[in-house]
Amino acid sequence: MEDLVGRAGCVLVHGGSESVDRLGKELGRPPEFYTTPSGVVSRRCEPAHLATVVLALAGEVQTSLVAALGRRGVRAVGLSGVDGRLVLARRRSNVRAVRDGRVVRLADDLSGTVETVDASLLRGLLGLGIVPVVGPPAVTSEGTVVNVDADLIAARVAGALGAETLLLLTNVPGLLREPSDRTSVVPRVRREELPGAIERAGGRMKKKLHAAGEALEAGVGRVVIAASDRAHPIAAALAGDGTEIR
Amino acid sequence: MEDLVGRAGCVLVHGGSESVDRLGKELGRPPEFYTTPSGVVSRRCEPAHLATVVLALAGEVQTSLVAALGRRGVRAVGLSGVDGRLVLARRRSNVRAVRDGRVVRLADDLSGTVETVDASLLRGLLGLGIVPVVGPPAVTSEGTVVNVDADLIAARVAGALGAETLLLLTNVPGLLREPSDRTSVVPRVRREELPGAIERAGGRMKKKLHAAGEALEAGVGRVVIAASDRAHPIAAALAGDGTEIR
Amino acid sequence: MTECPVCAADVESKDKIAGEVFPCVDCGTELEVRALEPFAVEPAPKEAEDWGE
Amino acid sequence: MTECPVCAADVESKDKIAGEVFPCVDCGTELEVRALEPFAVEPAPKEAEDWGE
Repeated sequence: MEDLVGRAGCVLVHGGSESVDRLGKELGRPPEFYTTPSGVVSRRCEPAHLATVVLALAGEVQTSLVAALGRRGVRAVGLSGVDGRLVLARRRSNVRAVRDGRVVRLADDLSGTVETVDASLLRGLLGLGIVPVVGPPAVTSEGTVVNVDADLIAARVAGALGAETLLLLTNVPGLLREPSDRTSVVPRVRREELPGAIERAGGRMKKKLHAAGEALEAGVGRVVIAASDRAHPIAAALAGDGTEIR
Repeated sequence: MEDLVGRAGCVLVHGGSESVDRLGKELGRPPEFYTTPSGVVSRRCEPAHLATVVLALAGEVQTSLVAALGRRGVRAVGLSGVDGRLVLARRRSNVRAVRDGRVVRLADDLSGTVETVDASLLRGLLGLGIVPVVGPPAVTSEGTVVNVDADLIAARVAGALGAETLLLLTNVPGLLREPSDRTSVVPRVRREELPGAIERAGGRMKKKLHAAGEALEAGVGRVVIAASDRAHPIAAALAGDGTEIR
Repeated sequence: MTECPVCAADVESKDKIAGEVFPCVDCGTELEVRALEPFAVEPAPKEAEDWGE
Repeated sequence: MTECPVCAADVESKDKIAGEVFPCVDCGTELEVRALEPFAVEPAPKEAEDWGE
């Protein structure tokens, strides 16, 4: 958090699935998972889960992040993708799961994919010297609130602002050659090597690499995947201490 | 909600105690009330209740208001008083209650009174053609998140922006001469009559009249207390269909 | 029992589950169970399967 | 038992409850029970009572 103090032109994008899951349990509706026909395991996003996402991210996580930044003299404003229609998404209408050996379509699913980010609102706030703190959910063109992946929001925000660098800070020091060995960080992935890396990666890392690709495609200069749990994660990541993708 | 379409220079301030109470029950922590030594009944605001307020207002109510406005083509952005330190408050340190016939101080209470509103953020958003949707909580100068009365936020926001009119829309058609008779609306309360009206009023109306006084004191032209549950509540209230205070 | 909305062939409801996606035995169109009582099917959306969230 | 922090008079803990605000029997200063075990009091804040939320 201290790392953001004094840095101009920053946008902080956050997720918060731990908060969502914890609140879901408190509300007696723990997260449900499903497996797609191609074996990807995902969190179910039926209306009750989306309500939990809104409460946890737009409510709890964002307010505490903005308050914590404020205590360090950083003037921040929390925005979900719904605010000012900042993040327009397309609702996934064809989410399928395997249930009792059959393929079913989850017709009530409210997850989406990011389509566009409206940079004008972000530039307006940045112009006022404010750090935008952005998180899910997003909104469709018809005005339906849908949940979207925070890393993809980050990629599109960075692209929309023509950012030089997108930092994806996470609980691992970067793309690991050997997932169980934290010292096996791959220092550099060239853009053309990304599809292979995505293929080999699993879980959250697969999605981060996917987001990195989207960011480069949207014109971002470079993406660094680096550790968040250390003293100055931003400075270290900017210095390339992680996996740099360009 | 339709009434806001096409109106420039509007700020929407909301409360939402029904949502807070409902969510509190869902989370197994229903609201607790206390009576002050002078007999005022209030909602306890210990840390768990404040967390519920943040979830319900900054999360649920604000996101659904902004989404609903977006579906009607009104570009809105939700802000709590914490965002950009929009609403600075002083934490109440001397909240007292009567318990088992004794007077006790509620040392863990996290309620506060509004001190200042920073109009620059609101003007910046209004300048971008955005309708700010503002709600509790607020933040102290030390950065502590505290709960504050939404009507008082509205009064101070109107004052900070030098608003001509503050509309306090509620579930009664105005100040009622006879509380049980909805047709007994007092059409006009002159500023000097306000203290007496506050004295005679009870419950939520006492607080609305109190907020109206704060707004006039902060330089607002007039305040209208009017009904929200009708077709065009804003147009009707602007036309004076309620209790006008100036 | 109902009919395939594309080729009018019979579509069996036996042991189908709600939301199930399956090919019409005649024309192969992907159908989706929209209701069990009464049994109703519609062509399933065609979009490619997306990433999980 | 403890002492009034203002006038050092004895302050009885008998049947006091946590957070209770009461006047010192000697000097009348408003005291507040900050803890029961061990019994500890401090002068209560002086601000005027505020509106409930």
